[in-house]
Amino acid sequence: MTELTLVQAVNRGLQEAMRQDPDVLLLGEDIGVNGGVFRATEGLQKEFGAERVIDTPLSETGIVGSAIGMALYGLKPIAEIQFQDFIYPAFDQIVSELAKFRYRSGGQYPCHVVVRAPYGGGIKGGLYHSQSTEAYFCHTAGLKVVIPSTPADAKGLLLTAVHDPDPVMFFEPKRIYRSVSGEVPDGDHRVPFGEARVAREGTDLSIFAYGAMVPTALEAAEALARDQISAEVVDLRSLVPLDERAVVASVEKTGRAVIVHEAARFCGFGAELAALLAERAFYSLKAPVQRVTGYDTPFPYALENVYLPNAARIELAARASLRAG
Amino acid sequence: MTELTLVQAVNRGLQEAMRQDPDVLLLGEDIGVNGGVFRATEGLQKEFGAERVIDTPLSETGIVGSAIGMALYGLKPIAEIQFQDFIYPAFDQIVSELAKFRYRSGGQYPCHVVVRAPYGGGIKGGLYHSQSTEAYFCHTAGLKVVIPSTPADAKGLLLTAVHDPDPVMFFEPKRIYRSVSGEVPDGDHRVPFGEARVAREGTDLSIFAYGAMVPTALEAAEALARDQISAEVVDLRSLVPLDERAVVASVEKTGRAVIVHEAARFCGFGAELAALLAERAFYSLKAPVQRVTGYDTPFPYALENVYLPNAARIELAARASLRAG
Amino acid sequence: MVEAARTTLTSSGEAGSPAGLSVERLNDAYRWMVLARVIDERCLTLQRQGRIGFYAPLSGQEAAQVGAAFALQADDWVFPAYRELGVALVRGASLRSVIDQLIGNAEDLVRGTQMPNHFAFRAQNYVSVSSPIGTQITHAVGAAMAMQRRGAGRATIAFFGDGATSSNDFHAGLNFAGVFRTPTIFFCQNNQWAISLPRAQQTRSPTLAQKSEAYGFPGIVVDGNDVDAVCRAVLEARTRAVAGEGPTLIEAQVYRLGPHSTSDDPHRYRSDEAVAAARARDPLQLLKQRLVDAGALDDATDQKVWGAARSAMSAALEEAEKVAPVEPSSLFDNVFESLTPRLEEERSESAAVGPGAGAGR
Amino acid sequence: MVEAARTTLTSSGEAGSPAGLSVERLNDAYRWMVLARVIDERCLTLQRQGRIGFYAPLSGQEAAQVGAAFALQADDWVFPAYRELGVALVRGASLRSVIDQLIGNAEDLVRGTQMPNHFAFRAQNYVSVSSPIGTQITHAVGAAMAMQRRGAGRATIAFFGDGATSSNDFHAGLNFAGVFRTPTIFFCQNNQWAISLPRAQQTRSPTLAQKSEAYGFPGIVVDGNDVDAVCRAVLEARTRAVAGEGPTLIEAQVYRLGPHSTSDDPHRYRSDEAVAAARARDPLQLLKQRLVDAGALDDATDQKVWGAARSAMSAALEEAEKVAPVEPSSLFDNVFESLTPRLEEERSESAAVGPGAGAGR
Ligand SMILES: Cc1ncc(C[n+]2csc(CCOP(=O)(O)OP(=O)(O)O)c2C)c(N)n1
Ligand SMILES: Cc1ncc(C[n+]2csc(CCOP(=O)(O)OP(=O)(O)O)c2C)c(N)n1
Ligand SMILES: [Mg+2]
Ligand SMILES: [Mg+2]
Repeated sequence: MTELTLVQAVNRGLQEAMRQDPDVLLLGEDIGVNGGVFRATEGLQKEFGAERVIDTPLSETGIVGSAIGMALYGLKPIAEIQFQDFIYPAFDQIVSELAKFRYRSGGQYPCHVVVRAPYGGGIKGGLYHSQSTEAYFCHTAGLKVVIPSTPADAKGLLLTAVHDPDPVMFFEPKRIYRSVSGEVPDGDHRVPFGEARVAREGTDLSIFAYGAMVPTALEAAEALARDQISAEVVDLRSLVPLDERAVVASVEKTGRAVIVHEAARFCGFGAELAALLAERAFYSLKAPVQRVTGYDTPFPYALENVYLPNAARIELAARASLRAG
Repeated sequence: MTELTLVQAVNRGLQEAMRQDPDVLLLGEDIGVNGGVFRATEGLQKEFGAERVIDTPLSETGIVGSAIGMALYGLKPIAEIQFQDFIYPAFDQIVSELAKFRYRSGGQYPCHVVVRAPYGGGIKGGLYHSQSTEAYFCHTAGLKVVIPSTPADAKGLLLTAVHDPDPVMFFEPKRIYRSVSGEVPDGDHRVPFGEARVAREGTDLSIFAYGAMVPTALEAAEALARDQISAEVVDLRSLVPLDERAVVASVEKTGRAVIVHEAARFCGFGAELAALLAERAFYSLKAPVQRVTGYDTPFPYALENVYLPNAARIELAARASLRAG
Repeated sequence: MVEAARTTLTSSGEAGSPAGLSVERLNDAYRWMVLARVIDERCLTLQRQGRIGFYAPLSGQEAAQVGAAFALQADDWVFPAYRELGVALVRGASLRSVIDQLIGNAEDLVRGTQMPNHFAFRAQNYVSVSSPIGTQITHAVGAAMAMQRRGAGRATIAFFGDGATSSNDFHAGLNFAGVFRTPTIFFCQNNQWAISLPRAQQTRSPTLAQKSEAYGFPGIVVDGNDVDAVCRAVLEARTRAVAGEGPTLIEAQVYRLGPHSTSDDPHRYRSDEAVAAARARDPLQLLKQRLVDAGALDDATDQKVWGAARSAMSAALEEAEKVAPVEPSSLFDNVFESLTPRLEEERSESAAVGPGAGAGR
Repeated sequence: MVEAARTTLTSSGEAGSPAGLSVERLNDAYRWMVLARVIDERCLTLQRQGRIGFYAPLSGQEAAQVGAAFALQADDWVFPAYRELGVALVRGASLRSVIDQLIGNAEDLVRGTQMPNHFAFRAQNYVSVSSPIGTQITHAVGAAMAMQRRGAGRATIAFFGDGATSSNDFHAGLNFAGVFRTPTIFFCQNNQWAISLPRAQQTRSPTLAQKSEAYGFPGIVVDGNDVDAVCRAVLEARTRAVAGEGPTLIEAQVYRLGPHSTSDDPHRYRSDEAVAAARARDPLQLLKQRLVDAGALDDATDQKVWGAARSAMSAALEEAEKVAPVEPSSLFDNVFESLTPRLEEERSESAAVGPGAGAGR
């Protein structure tokens, strides 16, 4: 065990994967000598050489397209997109190609690529350095989508992603890259996909969150606890495949749900969670589902603190839920 | 009034818009001398010339990017994407630029572009000529998203789109381009955004649909009627802005909801509708919400009839809803 | 090297270029080209009869495809577009497997997931085709980067059309290939049309081949109706590739003699005269003449070649049409390596509805 | 025309090129360049002090920006990237409005929606900047197509960096411009770096300018440290553009003297010696020397020029820092022309939470 920040845990996960398997390699912008703009790949080019930690030209199309080609041939590329906001030039490659290769070839050509990208707000990054675009990928059949909220999960989910036979979108909550730290197992450490983590047990209501919103949800739960309200916080970790059983089970216990994410509300991932509850936990629900999310505006600069969900907004929603029904 | 097919109504809508305003122009692939692969632009280059009906090189990036430039300068471009499946090379332009121009410039640069694309299955088009990708755009703040299901709405919504000051994604149900026809008002005809249409009144349950799924929903309602079940069919028409009031009102009346779309279920538009109901019609709902959608697979070729929602599946869901609660 | 972009290789060859194809190989080539033409003719009919759903003919591009395929090794990887049936055949894809795919039956190697012409033949290193134009180009570059790590002596080849030179992946792919000096052959079949858009409106670049200069490697124009010239150009490019000298862009100038696909009516945008002019340089006729001139073919043998191709086609078709349709439950296979709980549920749900529920309207 | 791609314009000019800038104009240019440099220096400090959140300096690119801006007319449209502050100033954007944007206060023309450096000055036809690299290039082409319809005598200019030549929009934009012969100037400031990636690893094209040949129009390399040479190159391109002769790609060779942005530490990837070598050709020093040689500037005047720039900066900053922050409710403005019912609701919801609720952790 070593105490690491979240971004250090990502770095160790990459290092471990590359030590385990010479077929693992990294490609992206500024990941080599510069060590990544967030230092996630720091030291890796030194250890593994410029042929396994590849600085590419400025083209996300090229990064993901060539990663796919490498994977088809049998390597295990991990592509870095510098900010999730810049993933769109690769969107065609991800949605049309990466997600569909195995399917459309009748299983002849699996396509084992991990795409890493830091996501989310809270760093004063404005419209183009703050987005949370997970819903686009969750809606795209053929992709797995994973978001850690702790250093241990960051390393453990990353190693699972590298060994998973399917394409994995691995989104990292950059806002807590350094503000969160914790014990991380050394060496090979895997956290399975499809298993949510109960970050805090509770009985009065369920708060569902992932990534950077998990600490915020916990903060809200803490505040509610001061008023004797027992909030359960469920960290989803893997959005696809989703641990639907855990989601339903929590609401079967508590009867109330508050869903939290940074992305805009309309058609966000929270909509799927709410739909799931309306379908599968209908008889357990005691109150309308609450969503605490970014608003349906582009991500702002000066007003990011107004836009982003915070503990106070989660608390308000929780109390509204408790008053209702 | 003239009896037209849906694709003819689109054609007349484009013609009317171009006659009304010399600043309206079209650009896209094969739209000129070829009249569009679905003939939606047939005859328009002849009437308006190659400078207003522009055949472009094979680049959706270029089509939408240059349409944005035209709009910034004051023209009213209508960009055609040959199939919605091929919109991804333009995704960066649509999501990063088109949707955010007005916002990020503090209102200095509105960006009035209409992007038209035929969408959906049922034409034996397989993975890349059948997709329904509306959810991506609905989740993107700054875009309006419209889908007609009748010839009159096709023309009326299109003319509203052309005159709307905001970017509009206009998705056309190609499967019913020719199989549906109806009376269409001549000349200027506008159908406002944000107003759902009750395609069939009913009292026992509500079926929500749009585009090519509206006739399918009506077919199911017809079948249910034979068993004395009165299904209301709501044609949403405009997904953004959504007529939330109409959605909630219908369920307040019927207490039951079946949501239908072709796109994959997970994080599809139906999730937002279900979430809305779980939030705002919670006390009216008598049974779990039902979604009848494409499955969470890529769109298939040989098995498209297994994949696509049909009247039988809608009926089954309706009966399940009626049995429940 | 950049100067090569302006060079047109002719069938007379150049100093230092590999020797031309032997008469025997040319005879082989002719047989493949005839087979491809026969498949085209037959499939246009099958589509009209509703026996297959769609078809994209390659008529006019047989020499370019067979010539290129002749220059490749089995270990090389092919990244095709939807029109490269000729390449698939030469590499050993069986006629049956081709027709299974066109039908989308239970033995279709892609399991009925794709429209006709969207083949994938793993055994032949013929990678899965998709419809979006140009996307395979960056894959070919990535696979070539992988070969640099562990595939010495191999190369990748990307096939694409004149229209695809406008795609994002053309730009990204060629740029990456230049920067990383990948063993990649970019093989552009300039058939003069992207559906209805003529080559001249696709780009103002005088040739497509010279676009390679923007990425720092050579480009070559070759007469795509000349199977020998094409083969030599690709051989040369392949030699450079495996020698670590980097990529080459080859523009094979051909003419799309048929419609873009069975959904297309070319009379809307081009004249019969233009097509007739192109037909005068039909690659099959050119090669036949060459073989006749060399005394390697006569009319009687030619008839037999055509007859054999037609019988092979009929036999394979008959077999393929007997194969069962794909299983409905296979809809859920290969989304991931194994079914997620959600997909399992959906599969059960779908089975419960039953195929009897029939299609939407 | 394609041959022009190989031509390097020097400050001595060419037959037929427009006359050089007068000493008076050069003096003007110097003042703008000094002002830009002063803003850079001051803003790096302001960012460290937490008074602005971010800054992307333009040091080393002043001559390229001021020279290009000098060649444009007020009715021309500028499609900038985030580093083109020098262009904005010359076109008349006030120092106050620049600083309002850097702060993101209530008078910021973009209403606090964007990070620093992402300006938009409608009155100066200086179009809204976004962060994604290259996207403005196709916009410049579309606006130029619009000018062909109803903007005779005008041109558009897209500013972008060496890194942006790898973007999808570079390829699409230049290709459309070639095909439609648009009145567009593509102005690439090759500052040798895309964050940590050196120019040589961005592409193997010997020059960036010659990439224009792939799209059928001329490309020009110009010494971007020479304000006069830049101005003449852009004037020439503009003349061609408005005469209907189509687009031009200009590569202004410069060097990014500072960090990529305040988030960047260039010591990680480049040596101090390389930067020192580039500093020897600091465009401000070159122009100062030229003015001194021409007897148009002496040290005392130079001091005054710097002093005036510093005072202007301080005065504007002082004013801008007094302006109120943006209204929280403005978060919901300008998503659409008017609020949708949902946005109205969200605005009320947000007001109910109150700004007092504070930020997330
Ligand atoms: C990204 C994308 N846009 C549009 C289409 C529709 N489309 C299919 S084929 C085609 C023309 C392709 O031309 P070319 O690359 O020359 O290949 P050819 O068909 O001539 O072999 C177009 C526009 C597509 N498949 N993909
Ligand atoms: C599409 C995209 N990918 C990545 C980035 C991150 N990024 C910001 S600036 C930059 C380098 C840009 O280099 P260049 O075009 O030469 O412009 P310069 O910064 O040198 O002016 C990168 C990679 C981005 N903004 N957009
Ligand atoms: Mg073609
Ligand atoms: Mg640069």
